[in-house]
Amino acid sequence: MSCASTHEDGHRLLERVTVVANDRVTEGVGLIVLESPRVARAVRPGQFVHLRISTGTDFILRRPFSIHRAEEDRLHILYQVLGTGTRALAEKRRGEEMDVIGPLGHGWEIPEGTAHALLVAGGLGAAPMGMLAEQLSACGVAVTVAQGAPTAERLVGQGVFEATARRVLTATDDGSAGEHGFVTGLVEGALATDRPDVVYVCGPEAMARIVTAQAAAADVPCQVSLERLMACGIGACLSCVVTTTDGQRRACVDGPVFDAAHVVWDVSEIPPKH
Amino acid sequence: MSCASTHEDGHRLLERVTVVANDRVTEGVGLIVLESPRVARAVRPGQFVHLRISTGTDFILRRPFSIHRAEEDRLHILYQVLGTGTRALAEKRRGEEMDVIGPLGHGWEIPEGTAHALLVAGGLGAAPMGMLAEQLSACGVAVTVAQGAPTAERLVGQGVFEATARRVLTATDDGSAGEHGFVTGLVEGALATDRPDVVYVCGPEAMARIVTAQAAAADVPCQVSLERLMACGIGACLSCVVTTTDGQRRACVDGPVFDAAHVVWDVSEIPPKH
Amino acid sequence: MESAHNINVDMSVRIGALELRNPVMTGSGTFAAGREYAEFMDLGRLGAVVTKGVSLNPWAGNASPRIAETASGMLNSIGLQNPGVESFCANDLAWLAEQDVPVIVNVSGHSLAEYVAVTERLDAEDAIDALELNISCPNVDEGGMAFGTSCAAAADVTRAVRAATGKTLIVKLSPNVTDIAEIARSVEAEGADAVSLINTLLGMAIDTDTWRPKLARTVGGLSGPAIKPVAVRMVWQVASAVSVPVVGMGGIMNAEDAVEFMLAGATAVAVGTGNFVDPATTMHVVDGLERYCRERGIDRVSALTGALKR
Amino acid sequence: MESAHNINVDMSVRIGALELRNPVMTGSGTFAAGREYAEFMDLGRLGAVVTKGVSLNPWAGNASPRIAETASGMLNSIGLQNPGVESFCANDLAWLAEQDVPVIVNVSGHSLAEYVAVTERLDAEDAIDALELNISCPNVDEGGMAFGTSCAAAADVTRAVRAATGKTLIVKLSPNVTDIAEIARSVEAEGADAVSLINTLLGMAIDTDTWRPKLARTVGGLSGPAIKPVAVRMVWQVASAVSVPVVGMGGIMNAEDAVEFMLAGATAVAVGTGNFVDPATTMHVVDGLERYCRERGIDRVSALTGALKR
Ligand SMILES: Cc1cc2nc3c(=O)[nH]c(=O)nc-3n(C[C@H](O)[C@H](O)[C@H](O)COP(=O)(O)OP(=O)(O)OC[C@H]3O[C@@H](n4cnc5c(N)ncnc54)[C@H](O)[C@@H]3O)c2cc1C
Ligand SMILES: Cc1cc2nc3c(=O)[nH]c(=O)nc-3n(C[C@H](O)[C@H](O)[C@H](O)COP(=O)(O)OP(=O)(O)OC[C@H]3O[C@@H](n4cnc5c(N)ncnc54)[C@H](O)[C@@H]3O)c2cc1C
Ligand SMILES: Cc1cc2nc3c(=O)[nH]c(=O)nc-3n(C[C@H](O)[C@H](O)[C@H](O)COP(=O)(O)O)c2cc1C
Ligand SMILES: Cc1cc2nc3c(=O)[nH]c(=O)nc-3n(C[C@H](O)[C@H](O)[C@H](O)COP(=O)(O)O)c2cc1C
Ligand code: FES
Ligand code: FES
Repeated sequence: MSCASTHEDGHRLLERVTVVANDRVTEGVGLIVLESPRVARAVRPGQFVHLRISTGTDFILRRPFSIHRAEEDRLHILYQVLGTGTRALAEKRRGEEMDVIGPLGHGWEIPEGTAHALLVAGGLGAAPMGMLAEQLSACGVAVTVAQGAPTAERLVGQGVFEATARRVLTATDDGSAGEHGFVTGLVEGALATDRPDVVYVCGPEAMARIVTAQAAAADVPCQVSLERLMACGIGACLSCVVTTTDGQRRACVDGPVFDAAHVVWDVSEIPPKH
Repeated sequence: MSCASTHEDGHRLLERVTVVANDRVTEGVGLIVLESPRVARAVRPGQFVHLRISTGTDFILRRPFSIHRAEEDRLHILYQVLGTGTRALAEKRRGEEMDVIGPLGHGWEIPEGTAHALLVAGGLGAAPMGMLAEQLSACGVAVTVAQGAPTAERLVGQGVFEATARRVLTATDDGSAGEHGFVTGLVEGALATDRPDVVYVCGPEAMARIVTAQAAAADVPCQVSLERLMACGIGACLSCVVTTTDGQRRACVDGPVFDAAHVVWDVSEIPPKH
Repeated sequence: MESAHNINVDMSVRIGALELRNPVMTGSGTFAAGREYAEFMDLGRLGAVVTKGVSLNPWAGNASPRIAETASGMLNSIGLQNPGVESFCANDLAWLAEQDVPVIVNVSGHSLAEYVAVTERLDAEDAIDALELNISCPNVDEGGMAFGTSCAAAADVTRAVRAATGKTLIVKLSPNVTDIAEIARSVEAEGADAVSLINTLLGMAIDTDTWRPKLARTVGGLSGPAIKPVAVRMVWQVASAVSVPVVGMGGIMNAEDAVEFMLAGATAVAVGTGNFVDPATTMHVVDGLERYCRERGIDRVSALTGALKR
Repeated sequence: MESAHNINVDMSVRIGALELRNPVMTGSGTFAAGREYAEFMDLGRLGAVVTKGVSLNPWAGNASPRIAETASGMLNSIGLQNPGVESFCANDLAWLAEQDVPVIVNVSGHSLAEYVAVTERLDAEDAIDALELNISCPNVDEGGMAFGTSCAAAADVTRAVRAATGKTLIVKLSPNVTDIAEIARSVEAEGADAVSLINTLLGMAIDTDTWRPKLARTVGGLSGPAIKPVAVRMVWQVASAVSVPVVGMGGIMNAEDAVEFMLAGATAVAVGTGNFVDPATTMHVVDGLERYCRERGIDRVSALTGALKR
């Protein structure tokens, strides 16, 4: 794993993959492990794959998923069951094949000289942060994770965070674990206490927007991973644009990770289910 | 089992059924067994069910299949893998559920005083004849089966015919079993030797038409089971019309079995894959 | 919202002079006159039964094959096969009259005079609550869609039929036009009490083994989930253009689909191809619509009509 | 037939002055200028690359969400976002010129004058083999589809653009019309060397949780397998009405689909939405078309064009 502060996004592949395991993690969330040697070796933290779940014509578009972890030849994907595609994904059994395009997109960057990083994850926002926590910790960066979810059971990805972070702070909407309240309530304190060199955030757009403001107020650079509806996933169709201070950018190639300071937040761009 | 020469078609049901077994019989042909207590008890020889194979929207229409045999609470269906629907049917595993509408259509009739019957089956035409052979033999009718197929392996349904018929004559296109040639070549002889009181025929329409003419020449009443593309399967949509000397009739309620003498044969009505 | 689950939802809607117990009807031609479906569901729980198209004299319909399956849809070229209006009244209508459900008869014709003649005959039947004028069938050579693809022709036939009946008159529009809102305005101006849409999109499929069209008649009408986005768009355009009620249809398979049409502006909806998939689809839509409203604390289903936010 | 498996199939087809090595092109707007796809396939094996629509000045496109999935299809309202013709020539075209594949540039405009200005600018580029005039985009408020839904407007813009270029001119038609054959005849009469169809069907989808349209722009264009029956029907109607070549598209996912369009009368075909499903779809169509011909002893693919039996 390299600690380069910025990187060129690698070559994209179309790979036939095999399901190694697919298990329920908690209510409505699954973890699928795919044997995908070529993509697993090339993927970097914050990148994603575009998964062809159905080969029928009932739903034809691929579905984008972050790589939670890459372990030898295997991709780990944490997914939330929301609609047609993720319901079908949840039914995939060991041994079934699918094809993926990946690794895709521009992932997290590690600014030169980073000694301490704050990772802020809301709900499934933990998905693209597993590899990031691993890379940071391998590079000797001190990691604090601030994670929020509706309930204790919905705090996903805790395994990798516990293994890599110096501190894992949690908040739940119902108080069943950690602070009672939103994850944004933890950020203020962590910014003050830890004085991180960089903040990484992923979660519901309303939450990411607040964290962006909190980081800006503390004068800490902030990167955000954004979701957009995607057709091609490779930069050709312009489905997935994000309005930035540099103009319209494509989430699938220029993102999904953006410099939060450059994002022009616009509620209408949030995918409908969020 | 009743030996009534004609019958009223019973009440139609919508039943949720479970796959009990689904096995390959020969190249491209499967036998699926469904736990379907209500339909299995009501079905009569020559009737069919309308099977909902997919609940997605990739293909939305049901598929009609004859009941080959009904055994206690179970329906046996012999099917040929042809397109989208039958490919999906071949992939159904034990324990999966589907729903069926049935029993549907007007099946075979046993004319008053029938002592000897000739059953002529071409290829999958054997499918709707299993129950018929059983009923005839249970009623003391002497049964001769004349069956044809491309090769010996494609002679399906032989189990029930061997168990019920006095004679089973076979013909294969390649001579790998029985006579070398078409099943129609057996009919002339069987008509002359057995002097049956009724001929039942099911198979490719070109073949059924020849047998109809052969029976007519021998002055033996003939019944034919016809296939049509079906949307509703219950008589409402008029997809499945058969031109008869009594006008347009619906294969799904007035058939699939028709008095062969009344059918106005018209190649354009044959479903495209036959 | 807790207590909302216990509210009673007023499911009734009004189409012209017709009060329906709920907004769910059947798509003409997919439900015959209801008798075949009565074994699978309770006709009395439908908003209305819309019958297959009826013409003055018996029509033989088109040659077979008459249907072909397509991605998320089907093509049909039935061609309005029907036994003619006299036989219809003596048999189907006589049966329907005994059922506890409003009856809407779909009216077909080859010519303006024929449309009028059928209408006059049907107007005499007390068992009929409304007429649906079909000027949009893509499966007949004369009449049918030809009347529904020009404003002038649509207006002419509506005017003539309007003069021939005092019953609630729904005009069924063709989607195979450049501007369906304009056609809707023309028929509204001539006295239509409501419009229904969409009829099928003209389509075609070819067998790549035989090189022949899959339908004997070459072209036919596309229906089912595939066309839903076009249907919803047209309902939205028409509902914005006219003030009479709109009956929306095209690919409705469940209650959510029906909600989509109502939000777009439909007062009532119809299930067509969905009946073939599951003969009890209409019942599932009725129950699901009521549940949808109850769960959201909406006390009358008609509040959904045109409630799209933009 | 045994020996037929060894025949060489002549895959070339001709569109105006343009000889293509095979009939498979890309659908404008689904393939950008090809660069993104070059990682997954060999551009040099395509009949032609058709670029995203290019306008005189940069266009920002529409608000997000810009796509929505539908049964066997998708809606898009991208809105012709593009960097303008100068940037296009300096970047995309400069890159494409280095590839071994014919280049067809899709031309957009808000007004007749703008269409002409873009055309004049593109006419000066040797790297461009043909222009596809897009008078059928449903996703822009002015221009776009407005030009493609009336014969007079379609004729006007074709005439003006024809006068501005000597390159092969393909006019891309809108399916959102009553009579597409009539529009095709109008543009043929004004000198179009070919017509391409269909662009997307205007559609709409509503989120039943939020009561908002799924697309920020409310309506968008429906593409994918859902629309194939409508597209095949229109290709058949247009091919019967004009004598210039027809480029057919709408829902092509595999070689069988392409054969269907060719039998209906298309000389070439384009893959649009299919590229999103599998970035190598065009290659599968090229290979599959050749195999289809070889297995049937057909020695040139152009023998399929219009070979429908009735
Ligand atoms: C770069 C990226 C990474 C992602 N990583 C993850 C992840 O690791 N784990 C996870 O659970 N989810 C992730 N998502 C969201 C995930 O793609 C959607 O939840 C999923 O596509 C929903 O599919 P569906 O068929 O179940 O939902 P449906 O609502 O039936 O989908 C309909 C359409 O909307 C799209 N869509 C719906 N919700 C979203 C969404 N939130 N973002 C993007 N497209 C959406 C679908 O892709 C599809 O095209 C990611 C999205 C992006 C853009
Ligand atoms: C009354 C009746 C009884 C039948 N019994 C049997 C049986 O016991 N075993 C068996 O193997 N087949 C039987 N068939 C034929 C069977 O219905 C078709 O083979 C099957 O529908 C093909 O579906 P598919 O999706 O694989 O083919 P596709 O070609 O993909 O189907 C496309 C459409 O065409 C229809 N279709 C295609 N071929 C036929 C056909 N021959 N007859 C009717 N519809 C067709 C399908 O139902 C579907 O609507 C019967 C048909 C009828 C009408
Ligand atoms: C088999 C079939 C027959 C039809 N016959 C008629 C008809 O007689 N009169 C009519 O107005 N519409 C007819 N239609 C159109 C439907 O009523 C409906 O408008 C259309 O199918 C769209 O709805 P759907 O997608 O729910 O089927 C028919 C549709 C089908 C599928
Ligand atoms: C995302 C997207 C963008 C498109 N952009 C354009 C465009 O810029 N110009 C154009 O003429 N057609 C455009 N189209 C239409 C396609 O080129 C094609 O005509 C249509 O999608 C039907 O083909 P398909 O079903 O294979 O996608 C676009 C289609 C899609 C899906
Ligand atoms: S998804 Fe196509 S450009 Fe991003
Ligand atoms: S299949 Fe509908 S009437 Fe026979």
